[in-house]
Amino acid sequence: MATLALRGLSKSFGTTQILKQVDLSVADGEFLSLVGPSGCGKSTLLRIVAGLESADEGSVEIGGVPAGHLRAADRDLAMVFQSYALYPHLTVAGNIAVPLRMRRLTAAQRLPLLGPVLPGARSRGREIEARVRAVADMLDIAHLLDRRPGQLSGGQRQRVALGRAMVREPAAFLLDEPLSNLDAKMRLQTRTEIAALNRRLGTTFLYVTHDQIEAMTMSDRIAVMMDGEILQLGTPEELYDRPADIRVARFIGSPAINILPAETDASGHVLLCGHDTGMRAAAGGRIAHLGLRPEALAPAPHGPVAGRVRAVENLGSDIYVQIGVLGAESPVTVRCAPTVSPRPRIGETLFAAPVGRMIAFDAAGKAVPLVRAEVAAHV
Amino acid sequence: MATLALRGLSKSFGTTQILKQVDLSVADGEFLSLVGPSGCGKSTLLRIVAGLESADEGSVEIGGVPAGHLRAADRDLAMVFQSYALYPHLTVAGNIAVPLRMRRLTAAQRLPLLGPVLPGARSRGREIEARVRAVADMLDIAHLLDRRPGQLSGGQRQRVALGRAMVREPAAFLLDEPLSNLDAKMRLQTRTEIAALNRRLGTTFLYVTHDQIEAMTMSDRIAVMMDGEILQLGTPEELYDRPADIRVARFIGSPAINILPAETDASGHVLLCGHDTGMRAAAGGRIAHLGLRPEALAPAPHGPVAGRVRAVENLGSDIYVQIGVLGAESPVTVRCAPTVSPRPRIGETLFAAPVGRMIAFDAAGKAVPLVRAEVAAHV
Amino acid sequence: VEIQVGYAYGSIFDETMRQIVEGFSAAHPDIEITFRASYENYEDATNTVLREAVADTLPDVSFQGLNRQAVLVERGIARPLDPFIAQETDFDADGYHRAMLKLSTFDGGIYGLPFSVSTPIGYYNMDMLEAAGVEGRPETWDEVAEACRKIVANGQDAAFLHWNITGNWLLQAALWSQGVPTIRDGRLNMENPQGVAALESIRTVVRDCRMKNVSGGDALKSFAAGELAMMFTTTAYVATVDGTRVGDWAFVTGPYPGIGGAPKALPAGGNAAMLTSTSQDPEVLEAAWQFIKYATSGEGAAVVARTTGYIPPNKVANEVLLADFYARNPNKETAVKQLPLLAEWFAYPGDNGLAATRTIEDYLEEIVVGGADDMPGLRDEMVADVNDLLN
Amino acid sequence: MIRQFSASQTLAHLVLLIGAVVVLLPFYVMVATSFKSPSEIMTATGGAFGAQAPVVSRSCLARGGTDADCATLPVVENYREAFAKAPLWRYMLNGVAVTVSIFLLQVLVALPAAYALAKLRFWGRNAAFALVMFCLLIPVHAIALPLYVLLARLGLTDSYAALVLPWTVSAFGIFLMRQFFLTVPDDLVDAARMDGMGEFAIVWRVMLPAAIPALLAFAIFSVVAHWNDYFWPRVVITGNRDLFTPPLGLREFKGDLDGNFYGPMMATATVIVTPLVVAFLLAQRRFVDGIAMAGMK
Amino acid sequence: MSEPRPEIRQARAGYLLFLPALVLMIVLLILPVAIAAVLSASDYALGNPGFDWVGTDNYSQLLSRSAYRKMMVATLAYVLIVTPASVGLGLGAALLIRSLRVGQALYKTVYFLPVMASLLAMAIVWEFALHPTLGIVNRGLEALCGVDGLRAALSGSWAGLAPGATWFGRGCVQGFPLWLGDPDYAIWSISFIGIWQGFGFSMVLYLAGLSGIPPELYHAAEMDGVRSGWERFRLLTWPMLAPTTVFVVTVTTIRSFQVFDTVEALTDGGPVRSTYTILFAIYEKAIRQNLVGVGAALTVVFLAVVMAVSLIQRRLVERKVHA
Ligand SMILES: Nc1ncnc2c1ncn2[C@@H]1O[C@H](COP(=O)(O)OP(=O)(O)OP(=O)(O)O)[C@@H](O)[C@H]1O
Ligand SMILES: Nc1ncnc2c1ncn2[C@@H]1O[C@H](COP(=O)(O)OP(=O)(O)OP(=O)(O)O)[C@@H](O)[C@H]1O
Ligand SMILES: [Mg+2]
Ligand SMILES: [Mg+2]
Repeated sequence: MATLALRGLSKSFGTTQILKQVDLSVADGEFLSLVGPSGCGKSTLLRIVAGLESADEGSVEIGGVPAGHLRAADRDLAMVFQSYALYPHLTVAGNIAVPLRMRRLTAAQRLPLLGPVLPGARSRGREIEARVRAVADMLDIAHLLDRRPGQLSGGQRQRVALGRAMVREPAAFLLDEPLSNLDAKMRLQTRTEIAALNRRLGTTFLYVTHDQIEAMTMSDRIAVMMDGEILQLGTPEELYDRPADIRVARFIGSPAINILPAETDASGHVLLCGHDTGMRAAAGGRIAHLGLRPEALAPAPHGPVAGRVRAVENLGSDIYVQIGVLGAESPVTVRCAPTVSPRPRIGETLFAAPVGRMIAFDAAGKAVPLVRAEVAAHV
Repeated sequence: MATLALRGLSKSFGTTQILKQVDLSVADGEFLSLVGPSGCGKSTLLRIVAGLESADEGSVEIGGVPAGHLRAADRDLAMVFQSYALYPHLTVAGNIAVPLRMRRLTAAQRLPLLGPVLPGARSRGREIEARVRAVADMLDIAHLLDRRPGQLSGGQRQRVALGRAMVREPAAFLLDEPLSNLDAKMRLQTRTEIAALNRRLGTTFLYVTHDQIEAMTMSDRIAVMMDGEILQLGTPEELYDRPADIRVARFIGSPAINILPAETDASGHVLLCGHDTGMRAAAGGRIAHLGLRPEALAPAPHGPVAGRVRAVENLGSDIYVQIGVLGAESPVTVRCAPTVSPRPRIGETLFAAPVGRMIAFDAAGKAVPLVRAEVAAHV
Repeated sequence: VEIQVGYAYGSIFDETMRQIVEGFSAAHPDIEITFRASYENYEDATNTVLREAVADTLPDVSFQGLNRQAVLVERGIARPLDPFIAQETDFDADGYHRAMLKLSTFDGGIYGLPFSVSTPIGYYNMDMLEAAGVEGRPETWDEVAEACRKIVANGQDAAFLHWNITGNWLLQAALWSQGVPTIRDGRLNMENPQGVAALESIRTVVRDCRMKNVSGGDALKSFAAGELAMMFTTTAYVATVDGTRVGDWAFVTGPYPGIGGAPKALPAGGNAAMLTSTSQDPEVLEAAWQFIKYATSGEGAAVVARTTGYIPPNKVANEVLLADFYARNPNKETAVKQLPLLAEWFAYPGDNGLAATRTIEDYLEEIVVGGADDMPGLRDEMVADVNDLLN
Repeated sequence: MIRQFSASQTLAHLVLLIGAVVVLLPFYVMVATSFKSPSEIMTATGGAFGAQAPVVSRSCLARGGTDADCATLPVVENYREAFAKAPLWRYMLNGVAVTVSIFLLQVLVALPAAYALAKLRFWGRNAAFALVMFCLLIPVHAIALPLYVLLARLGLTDSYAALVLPWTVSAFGIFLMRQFFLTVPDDLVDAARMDGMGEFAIVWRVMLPAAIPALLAFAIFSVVAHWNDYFWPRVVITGNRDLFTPPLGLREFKGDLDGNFYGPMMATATVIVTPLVVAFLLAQRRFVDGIAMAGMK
Repeated sequence: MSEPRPEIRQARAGYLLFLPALVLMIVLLILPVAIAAVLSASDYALGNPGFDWVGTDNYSQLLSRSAYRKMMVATLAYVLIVTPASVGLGLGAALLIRSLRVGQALYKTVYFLPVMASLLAMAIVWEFALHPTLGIVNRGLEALCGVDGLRAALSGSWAGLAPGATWFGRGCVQGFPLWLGDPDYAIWSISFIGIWQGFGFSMVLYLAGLSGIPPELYHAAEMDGVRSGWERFRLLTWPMLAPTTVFVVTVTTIRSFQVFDTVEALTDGGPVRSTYTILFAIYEKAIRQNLVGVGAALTVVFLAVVMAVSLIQRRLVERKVHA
């Protein structure tokens, strides 16, 4: 159990800078997710924390103690890999036991034939075995202990990899996209389990993924990373409702947020597709885009957003209607209840109006707080 | 453009019967999805239609004509594979051109060096080239024509595979989980494109997937297949709202439907966790389970469904609360708006009441229509 | 003490050596003889010993081809035997054929004692000769050609001349039989009519006998199988033919044919025992000497005659111990009768000696595969090539 | 693909069968000859496995037996002679000892090197790999003499060391293993590092077990090459017959001129070839897989 | 005690782990090659007390002496016969075997047997099989002559040809060739044995390559309208096997250049040097004739040639892969 702190981490491969002065603190026991598009440097950051790679600049502290001089094995961190990285020749029990064997047994005691008969090896061996069993019970893989990884399903392997990480009660867990090799169903199930694990063990989790739903549902806080920088760090709600950057807004949320062109009129009111929204920028900046989540739009007889229906996706629980809006980069998605009537049909024109929070961005993509125009006028 | 009709298809591998007397008709121009859990025989069925495998019993008709005696190359069907199956040594243009070259050029004209100088080869070659370009334009991959598959992203490969299928205007498309190798974002984007393609081309699509969201959003009709049988065939709405079988109800919908124990009391009223629901079976059967979609449940001070909160997943647009309910097989999921207040917290007890459609099943898992108890009394 | 011994042609001498050791051990129970892996042939014998000299793992006694001794003496690997001979009171150097002893004498010192000696002879399947209407054994190559024509006409394989025996032995035989030494003043001595005649004699056999370019072993097999009428090669194989003969036909040996008449001389084939020990231990040296002495004289030599086709180098053996043996084995006596003709088997001088041997072999093979007709021309080319190497 | 006519299958079998006959011909000759009496060999009679009419053993006669004592079946005579002429068991044992030690040493040297080339980043790695590729081209025959002199200076000729040492580094093995290691995910190595293993431990505890299929393929190549090697043992083993390997034993029969030990010689050849064939039959399936996995395609 | 950065630790481990192999490669392979390169400028011979530098004499000999011209011819002939033939047969066998429904394992095993067998043992067997009169090959051919119908068919006499007009007819009349003793046949015989011995190796590599082609690709081809086996091969199999082919060709070429055992055991480079391949020449000069300098010069030439060949092939692969 420990805090993790990264200060001013930079890293380049060749001439391309992958990490640019990254600062990040993970509280003790916190579940922090690092999300970002592929190639943005998430794995690199994790590997630097783990001690598998070194930073060009900056420092890593684990539990408040600088860890720069420690090798990976001595940092008391456990890592779970995307490909699970299980030892194919060892049984499940053997895989889980490795970290303990490497730490608790002397080199001599680890010898193949001779080792087990050395003094102390017996009792240590039993300890390890007991610990492995306990972990396996916790993860519900006790019945698989004698199998080899090749004989397991993806989800089971995933749990074995977790077990191997858990078995030695590390100061923190580092997980690098541990769910991305699972199919949709399995992923759904496992992500709940991992979040529960974090709560149960109370250990710090640093979790890397490029799947924002995963991050949203599991994390205490999320750091959104792009191009080697952390764009925003906050709770899932903060990121969803109050993204600091248009890139964050675009990245978080599924289906993606609708970005619509907006202007500020002479009186400072924000215009959405030419219609006054009755809002203005709190600090009076100029606004270039408005972000509206699909659920923040609803069909309305004469809403400001209008376009031909391109697609109607009925998920049973919701209906997503995509309309082509002039001036918007991509089709605008509107969420409707399955009971909506009349049901929008492809080809007809649909009008929609904002019914939820609007997020405003300036031309540089920075979020601009909005306030009700009247209220502001009163102030 | 053609109908597809399968009649009484059976197929066994060794002693296990994979397909059991499957009947299925696909209308001309229809987009029909075949969904089902892994290993239920979807691919086998598709391969039999394609002519890559033969059925033990039953027949396949394409455009009303029995196709049993035709080999795959002669069936005028195009197939898109899960792994795309692009020829790695050919450029994108080359890949797309293959079906045309095989059909429009004679064996001599296809010869490496000699071929192109044979009479007629020139003009045919130009025709093919033009057609390839047209298809590439339609799929927005014209700028990739000179690349090889290895240099493309998953989504681009997917489109090339589609292009190769489209180029010769087949009678029908067969698609075997074409999106499963894409990441979440790409999958979202591509599924809309494929549905649009079906509308634009007006060609029959038979689409295999085990992802029900995919099927829900794209299809005219969906066939749910399990254990070699088609359990239900209907529109997405039908399957979601009126599943014929508890297995279909469980399979369709994400998060999955909540199955709760139910009884029928002496007066024929359906009891949910002991509380009268005010409904009864239309035909008076005994009811064993009630299915409630997450959105059909809502927190209510004294709802019949009660349990400790196990997990709270905030997706930003919705919050899913999982509660452990006595008697239910798995945690019950309740969908709340993100604005719900007080926000449920892990560990506290939550009460929920049905607010939407209830689906009743008898002990054998067959759906039983429900009617309002009072109404029934009046009739 | 243990002494290590190496010899060539295991298939011929294994049994010989076994019997010699049996006898030797009885006489010298305190000396143990260990045999090295046998050398494949005389070139291999020399090369192996040269390599072993580098590695300092030389055997104590090594049996080397008569024409290969010079190399070992030049490089200081072989030790002179004179000191040991001098110690012997009853050692009869005269027991050895003079000619043979001369083959092992360099700069007045004796470096080897001949162990087994061979001369080329003719092998005849008398049944086949008679069937073809040939009377008696041919004495000259012309007579051989004559006989061949008859046998070929009779539809049978006529003759095989073992032209590729190591060290151009039979070419040297063809030259010696005309009284011409192969090497004179360090150069190939064939720029004379006899040189051409020697080549012609080979071509005659190839042409008139329809001789095929098979290996000596294959020819031997055919002869033993009764499918080849005549074979001209070393006397060494007499025992082999005796042992592997198939069928019941008259096997007779005869003197080696000459060119235009009986041979004037013939090169001595075979090998000699050399002392190659690097040991400083007088006891080992003495033991090695005892073995050399035993193997090359008296009873040891007699074993050679009994188990192989070779001639024992020792008069004592030939005349005393083996008198009635030859009466019973006339085929083996042919070579003995040729002993007076014994002459030097030349080694080509210089580092390129073996390369020269091989070059000559190549030219001879041209003849054998029927690719050469102009013998003087071939001779000129060959002499030029070889002398180029010998420079 | 789907409806294969059995005609094409039949044709394929026919072609392959003809090929198989040609391929097996020498093996047939070898085994058949090892069953025959000398006269049957000379006259090419006796059918596939000889008439097995009793023959008189020559070596038995030489030891002074009578014709009656020495009558045996040709097959018995050939194989008995094969083992009597040379201590074949001893040679085979040497062969096993030599090939096994060569293989073990090769693995000991090649595995770490291959791991370094495939998974560790260090300056000069490409040059190191180029060096390996160059060494792949050097046949021992071409450098036998310098190598011999080297061993001679160390006083190692005529010893097991001379048979084994020159082969301890196998460029081919390094190459093969490197190709295989390239397919092992980097994550596995990192996981091992996190688990507390050093690079050395990773080689032996993680990479070695993972590489078993590729090692098997390599084992076959290595063992075949060295079990059958005739050239090198001949060069370095000049003195001590006790160090002979099987092919040298075979050579005992291949004197310059005799063709008369064909029966025993073929018996010896059969005895020498058999262990490898049996080993291959046992390992056959995994061998092909191993080659495929080693990325040799 | 500060640990070095992981990258440096890794590099150190890399050096350490590669070191044994490096040392051994240098001592056992590179050093001897270097010695050979040095000796190639000398007239060193084993057992001589010293040696003289002869400059490039040894190399100019290689150009001037006819034996070395024959060596080049024989070596090239062998390589050019054996490489394409064993690669082609290996590919053919692999394809045929893959197409079988039953018996795959059997043929695989049979065809790989020669690769396993001791070359020396098999060379002796081949020598016996090719024996001009006793060998099974010529006996078999003669037996065919004895069957009238077959003889007529094979010798072409059914078409009115003279008995000796065809190869077979001539064989029946004059006897079949001395496979190893006739300069016109020897290189072919040796090459044949080389192919016999080596094509199983190509076959195994091709089988591995074939198993790496995803079956879905074949299904896609089928859907694309590929009907014949030949089209399937052209469109899919052959291009997909390109990397295998390059590897197989490289390995086979190098192995062909290294032919030695069969030559040494069967022909000794003859008849009239028609099978005088370069490795045998090296052996003959350096070991048999004790002309170390010349042998060393040949070694250097050999390595240069083999390296050139493999570099060229490397280039080809790179061009293919990166095109
Ligand atoms: N050892 C390396 N040498 C050179 N470049 C590297 C190395 N490791 C990573 N990179 C590059 O650094 C960038 C960031 O890589 P990283 O693996 O950290 O991305 P990521 O965010 O984890 O992406 P993903 O979501 O795809 O796993 C990539 O562009 C990658 O190509
Ligand atoms: N050639 C075959 N031989 C034996 N069994 C087979 C073969 N092909 C498929 N099967 C079996 O048939 C069953 C159905 O396979 P199929 O591929 O049709 O399933 P699927 O529904 O497509 O599953 P998935 O969603 O995983 O692709 C599986 O249990 C599979 O193991
Ligand atoms: Mg990553
Ligand atoms: Mg499938």
